[in-house]
Amino acid sequence: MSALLKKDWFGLGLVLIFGSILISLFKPAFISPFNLYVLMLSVSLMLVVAMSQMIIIAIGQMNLSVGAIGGLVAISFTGLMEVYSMSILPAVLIGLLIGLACGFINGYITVKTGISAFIITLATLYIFKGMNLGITEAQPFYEIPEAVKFFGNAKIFGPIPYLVIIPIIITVLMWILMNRTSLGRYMLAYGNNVQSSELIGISSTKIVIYAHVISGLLAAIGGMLVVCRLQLGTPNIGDSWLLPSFAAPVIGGAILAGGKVDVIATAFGVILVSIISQALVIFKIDPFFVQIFLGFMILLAVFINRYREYREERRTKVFSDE
Amino acid sequence: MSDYILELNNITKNFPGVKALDNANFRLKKKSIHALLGENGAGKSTLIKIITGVYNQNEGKLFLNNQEKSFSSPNEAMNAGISVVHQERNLIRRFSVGENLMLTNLPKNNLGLIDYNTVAKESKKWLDIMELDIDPNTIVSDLTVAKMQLCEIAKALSLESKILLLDEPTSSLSPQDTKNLFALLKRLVAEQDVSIVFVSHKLEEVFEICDEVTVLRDGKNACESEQITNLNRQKLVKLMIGRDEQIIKSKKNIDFTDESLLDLQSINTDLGHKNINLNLKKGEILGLYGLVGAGRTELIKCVLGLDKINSGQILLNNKEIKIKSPKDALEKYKIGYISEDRKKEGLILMHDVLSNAGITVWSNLKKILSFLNDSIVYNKVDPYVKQLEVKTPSYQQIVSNLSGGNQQKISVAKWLASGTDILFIDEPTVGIDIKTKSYLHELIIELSLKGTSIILITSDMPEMISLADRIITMKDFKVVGETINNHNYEEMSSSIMGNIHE
Amino acid sequence: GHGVTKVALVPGGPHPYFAAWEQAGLDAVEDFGLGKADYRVPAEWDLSQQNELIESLVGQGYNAVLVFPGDAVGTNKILGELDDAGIPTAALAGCVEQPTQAKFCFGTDTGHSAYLGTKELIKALGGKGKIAHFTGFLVDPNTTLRINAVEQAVSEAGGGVEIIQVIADIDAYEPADEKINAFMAAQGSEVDGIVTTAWVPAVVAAQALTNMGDKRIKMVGIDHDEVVLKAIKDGYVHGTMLQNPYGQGYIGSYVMDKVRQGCEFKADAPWKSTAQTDQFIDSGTVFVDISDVDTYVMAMRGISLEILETFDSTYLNCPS
Amino acid sequence: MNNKIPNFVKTNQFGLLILVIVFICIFSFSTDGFTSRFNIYALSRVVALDIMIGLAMMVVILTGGLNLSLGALGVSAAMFGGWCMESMGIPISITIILVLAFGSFLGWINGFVTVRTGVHSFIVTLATMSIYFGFMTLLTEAEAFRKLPEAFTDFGSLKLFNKYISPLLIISVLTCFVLYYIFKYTDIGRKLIAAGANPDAAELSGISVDRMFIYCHMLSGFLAALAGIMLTARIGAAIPSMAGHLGFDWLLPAFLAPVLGGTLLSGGKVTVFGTMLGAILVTLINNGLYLIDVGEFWVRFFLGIILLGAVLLDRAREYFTVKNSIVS
Ligand SMILES: Nc1ncnc2c1ncn2[C@@H]1O[C@H](COP(=O)(O)OP(=O)(O)OP(=O)(O)O)[C@@H](O)[C@H]1O
Ligand SMILES: Nc1ncnc2c1ncn2[C@@H]1O[C@H](COP(=O)(O)OP(=O)(O)OP(=O)(O)O)[C@@H](O)[C@H]1O
Ligand SMILES: [Mg+2]
Ligand SMILES: [Mg+2]
Repeated sequence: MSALLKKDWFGLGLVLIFGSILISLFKPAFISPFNLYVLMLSVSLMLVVAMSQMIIIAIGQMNLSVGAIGGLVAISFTGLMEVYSMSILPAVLIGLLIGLACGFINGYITVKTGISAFIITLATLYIFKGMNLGITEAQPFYEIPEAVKFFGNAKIFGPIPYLVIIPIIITVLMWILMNRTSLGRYMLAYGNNVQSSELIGISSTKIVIYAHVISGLLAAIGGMLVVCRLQLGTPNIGDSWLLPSFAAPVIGGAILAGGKVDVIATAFGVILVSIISQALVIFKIDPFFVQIFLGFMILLAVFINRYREYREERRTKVFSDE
Repeated sequence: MSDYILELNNITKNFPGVKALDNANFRLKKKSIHALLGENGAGKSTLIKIITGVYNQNEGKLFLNNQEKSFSSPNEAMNAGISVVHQERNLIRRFSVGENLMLTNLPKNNLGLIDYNTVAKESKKWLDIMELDIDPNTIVSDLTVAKMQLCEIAKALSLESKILLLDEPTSSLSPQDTKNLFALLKRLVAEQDVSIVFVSHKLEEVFEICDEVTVLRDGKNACESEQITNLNRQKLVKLMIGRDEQIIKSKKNIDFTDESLLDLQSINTDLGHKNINLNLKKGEILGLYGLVGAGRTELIKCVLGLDKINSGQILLNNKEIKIKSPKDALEKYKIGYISEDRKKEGLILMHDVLSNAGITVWSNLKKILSFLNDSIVYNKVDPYVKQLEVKTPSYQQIVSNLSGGNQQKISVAKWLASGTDILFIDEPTVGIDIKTKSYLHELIIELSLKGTSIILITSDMPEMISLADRIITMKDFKVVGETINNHNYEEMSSSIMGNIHE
Repeated sequence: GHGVTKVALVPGGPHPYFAAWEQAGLDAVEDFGLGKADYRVPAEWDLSQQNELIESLVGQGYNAVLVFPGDAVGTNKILGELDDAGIPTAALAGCVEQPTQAKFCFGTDTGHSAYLGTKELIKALGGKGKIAHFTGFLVDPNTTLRINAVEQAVSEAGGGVEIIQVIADIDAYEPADEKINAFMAAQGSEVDGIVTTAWVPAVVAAQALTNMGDKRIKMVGIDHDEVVLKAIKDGYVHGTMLQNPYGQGYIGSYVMDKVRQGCEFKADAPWKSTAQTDQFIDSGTVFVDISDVDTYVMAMRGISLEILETFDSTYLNCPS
Repeated sequence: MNNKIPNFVKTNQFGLLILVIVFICIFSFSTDGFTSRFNIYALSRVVALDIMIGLAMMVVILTGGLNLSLGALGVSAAMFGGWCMESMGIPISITIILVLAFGSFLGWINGFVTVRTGVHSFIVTLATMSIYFGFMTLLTEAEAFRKLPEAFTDFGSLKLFNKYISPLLIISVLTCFVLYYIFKYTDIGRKLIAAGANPDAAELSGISVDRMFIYCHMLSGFLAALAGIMLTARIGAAIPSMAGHLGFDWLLPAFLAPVLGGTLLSGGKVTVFGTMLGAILVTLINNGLYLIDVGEFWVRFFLGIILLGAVLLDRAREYFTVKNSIVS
């Protein structure tokens, strides 16, 4: 029991359960199958995005270009299918390849120059988003194959959408990666203390590049999932990812300075954020109040989860010294 | 063919602004314990880092078993059978002890996933060899500094290498831990043909376990592979500092019937201190002895307002005071604290020497509109920096580029400059070479002669006995004894240890 | 004696609505013999970016600017400066608020369009029911105009219609998707009609209704995104309020050339008045539903030609 | 010691200065409009604002934190100013003081919550961004204040130095000098830097770190409010959307300027003039790209490429100066 109490996700889990019960007492529609379906969809999409950022937080860096990569892949994916009439599978593969390449560029430049990833990804954010706009000239692609649309909308059974399959697999794989593989452990070690892990013999090059490549791949998957969901490839996909991508891991107890992330707690963080924004709609909050509520909720959520590690967090910085 | 397992010839290593090693030679015999000595900044750690592939030398060659090698990463050195305990702590603080020990070679199950049961089992083995009673699942950040150090050594042993490099492994160990460690090292050499390089500033230790000695001075060899039997303490010191060791001046006498300056009365704290009573008299050096983990640092931090005092009083000149923060302590009550953890709490490593040395005096020096410039600060701190013989290319040098000992000097210098009435000095000579150490000792005495009252925390018994006027012993967050120091080592040490083991 | 006219058509940022301006500009060059009529897009939806672009366009020698105001008030300052520098400007597609030095506003009366759309919705609902309104960024003054216009139309319906929810700040696809679907989940069974007054919410709501296969809820959208048009054809969306971006670009470029040749607006020109300006020319906004969704392009072209044919005689006094 | 290279040459500012000069040359030769009076005047106004926004972010980065609420805060302060002048009829000078105080107060909230709760400033300001912006929209109902005193709006379009330079730029440059003075030549400035670099060590050296962090956030609020006033003067009205939704439009320039300027993201180092040069560089490139006519849809792409090039070049410069200072 006490081991359970120590887990990052425990407090969040409680908040989620009690919050959901409370909401459904007031608004029974909250647990209607359709609402659960909608909730699962929004969680699925954000989950992938949050994981994409989380792995970079793990190594103590930031990836500002997650949204730009997601957007670039989304329009490439749909563009290939619409303009070049490519079939789905090769388009998906090329999409993944683009994500991988973007991630590799981020990681390679970061580790080879020693410049903060924040700066590098700020620059590549412009580059990737610029390519996106240059290619599309702000025009969406509409020709999405039926199979893709189906995947984005159909339900497996009950309220469970097909779309959750991939995010669930990703979450499980991420958990294994961060908790049961050397690569994941080395990433965390690196995030904890760069100098020490280098002295131990952990290769920075490998760790940083792998983390960014995985981040790029996840962002790519996120972009393509959004295409399935929206059933069109608009150049704006990814524009709104940045803040939620940080909010979920951080609400889940991640320390921005690196070395501490929790996959399950991050997932719970995503669910919490989704429930909050849904609750704002369900309770018909006056649009002029929505922003204010959202702000206080974020603060409250973090505060509840953070209270017990108040001391450790007190003065940790976003960026570790190098 | 030579019987050297490791040989370094004419190694030169340049850092921006510093020549850390200058044609240095080093030879390690099989099955020997080889002391690598030198003042702070002599280049010892640099040499170790070249051997382990952390740095590449600018010139010179490295031979391992008579084969020329050059390691471009720590991994390569490790695979070639060299393990190391660096001067800096290198544990991953949020990982468990077991995982840290096994980190370079985490055991996997048949699915290729890490098997944490084996991790715990395997690491337990090494903890047992070190006679360390730690659960492998403990998170490192929950350990005391001493335990961390021992875990580092266990980690190095777990690689079962033939060459073991230990850079100041005993700096935060208690005498008992050190004794255990030495027994283990001797066993390793005798039974498993391990060769060891041992860096330390404690010469007693060197004479206790080492066979050969290499001394570096300013990056050059002052002597190379000298037999320990050919040396004595005086000779060794002369090799290291280029002149004879100075004997500490004798100490004045304190009138213990005087009123006390600072009085702690029945202090209980959040951290678990029980009913602490202490008094410090004017001009006195009050020693606070205890094994590592006795709660001395924590007591001082509570006094400085960093942690909560639940009950009890602090009196200054018989008036009750409430210290809210170190700022309060410094500015209102003229109390200062020299931290034991210079990297985390003592210095701002990324800033230059001048701003580190001047940080405590800015408030006093500021002119109208809070104006302050470098030369004002320089004039104030220069005498102290000079006095401590800080070895730095300039006042603009970034502190993290100084050697450990020189860093320590800076963290002392800034409190000298601040001119406080009461100074808490916590482990001032950990990792400090003997020359500087004796300077520091002199300085502490001089300060007290000039009227500064000092509470000195040290785990170094000889240091305690030569400096303190009165020694208070702490154990488990309680005061367990008080002795007036008569500067007789045998008597005092047995009386103190008696207090502890009562 | 004013040299060739080089018009810049500057939208508020990258957005598919304005895409028709590019061809419109090229056609205007061809048809009216302008020097240039280029479609120049700010890199981001950002008032300062737009200002920077416009300032740099002057450097590049453009001498007439048609702009979708990045802000109905904030854009005035730069338009004033351009005018002072002898460069005529006009607001296109959306208006700037008076007082302004823009020559006129040629576009859609956003408030009025929202009003008409709501009227159409109320008509489709048979004069009673519960409706929801999805719209764009709250800080865009147009959003307030639209919210008020929808309320006005509802209040004129005589009590049978009620607005049960307004969702704003959803100008990006993903938040829009999340919020609109959450709304459908919570109120889908209660709501009878939806009016959307911004591009993105219209697309997302149309998509949501299509996905749900719901033909009970009546929706009136805005603009001509393919998703919306398809949903109208398929019967999931009742209709949409079309605007006339091509006509805006084409006629706008023509008028700028005239202005540069010294034409003055007639004192008694039949300007329309909107909440923002009283020098407004309606570029045409029409409601299309399943009956005319296939032929809407013809309809818009008709409106454009009609405006163009009578423009000189209605609005301008030109030196002979 | 090798002292052949003067110290200034080794700094990041020098690298930036070179880049700025290079780009000025490139754009002057390759485009017609770049050196026109209109363009230079326009540039001076944009730069003025970007410098101020960059400085506002820089002083929080100094603490190792971030201020995401910068734009929301600036707009809220500007709207407050609009309300003072238009609805309350408060004179301009008093309004400006009130606005700056108001900005500092919002900054104080950021700092106070960060310090007292121990929640990271990234999250705190993420939340206050929503809260400030939400209250601002709620209270103003998204209505702009556009009947501002003429003396005030005229100032925004005033042209100095033969009509080349906006007075706004002068304000920004003056602010740079004041900040430089504070950080370099005052006790308090040094303490701010020390607290940012190593809070634990600073605290134990008798610096009240919490107070310093709150000061940094207040200074950030002050500067953001100043930027808000400047923008109001420039566009002649206080508009809720003048920094975009949630004030987002300010965030990129806010990061770019200090980051290019060499401010350390982990805190403890400020480069006031670096931030200034960073802002100048970004504005120049943006402007130049529009002038060169690379096709607007590609502007961002090239901006990204040039930014990347600039930081890489700077890294190369650093590498060579370090290499040159090695004793041999
Ligand atoms: N990374 C570095 N950059 C610049 N200078 C360095 C660096 N590392 C060490 N030095 C310099 O090299 C010299 C040798 O340092 P080193 O750490 O090897 O000394 P040491 O003998 O281990 O001293 P100590 O006993 O204090 O640990 C010192 O002058 C130090 O300032
Ligand atoms: N981060 C921490 N978490 C848990 N316990 C801690 C932590 N830091 C210190 N302690 C505990 O506080 C006690 C005192 O610590 P510390 O080793 O600093 O004592 P000390 O008497 O000051 O010894 P010394 O000064 O010789 O290091 C130790 O028992 C240690 O376990
Ligand atoms: Mg050393
Ligand atoms: Mg201690």
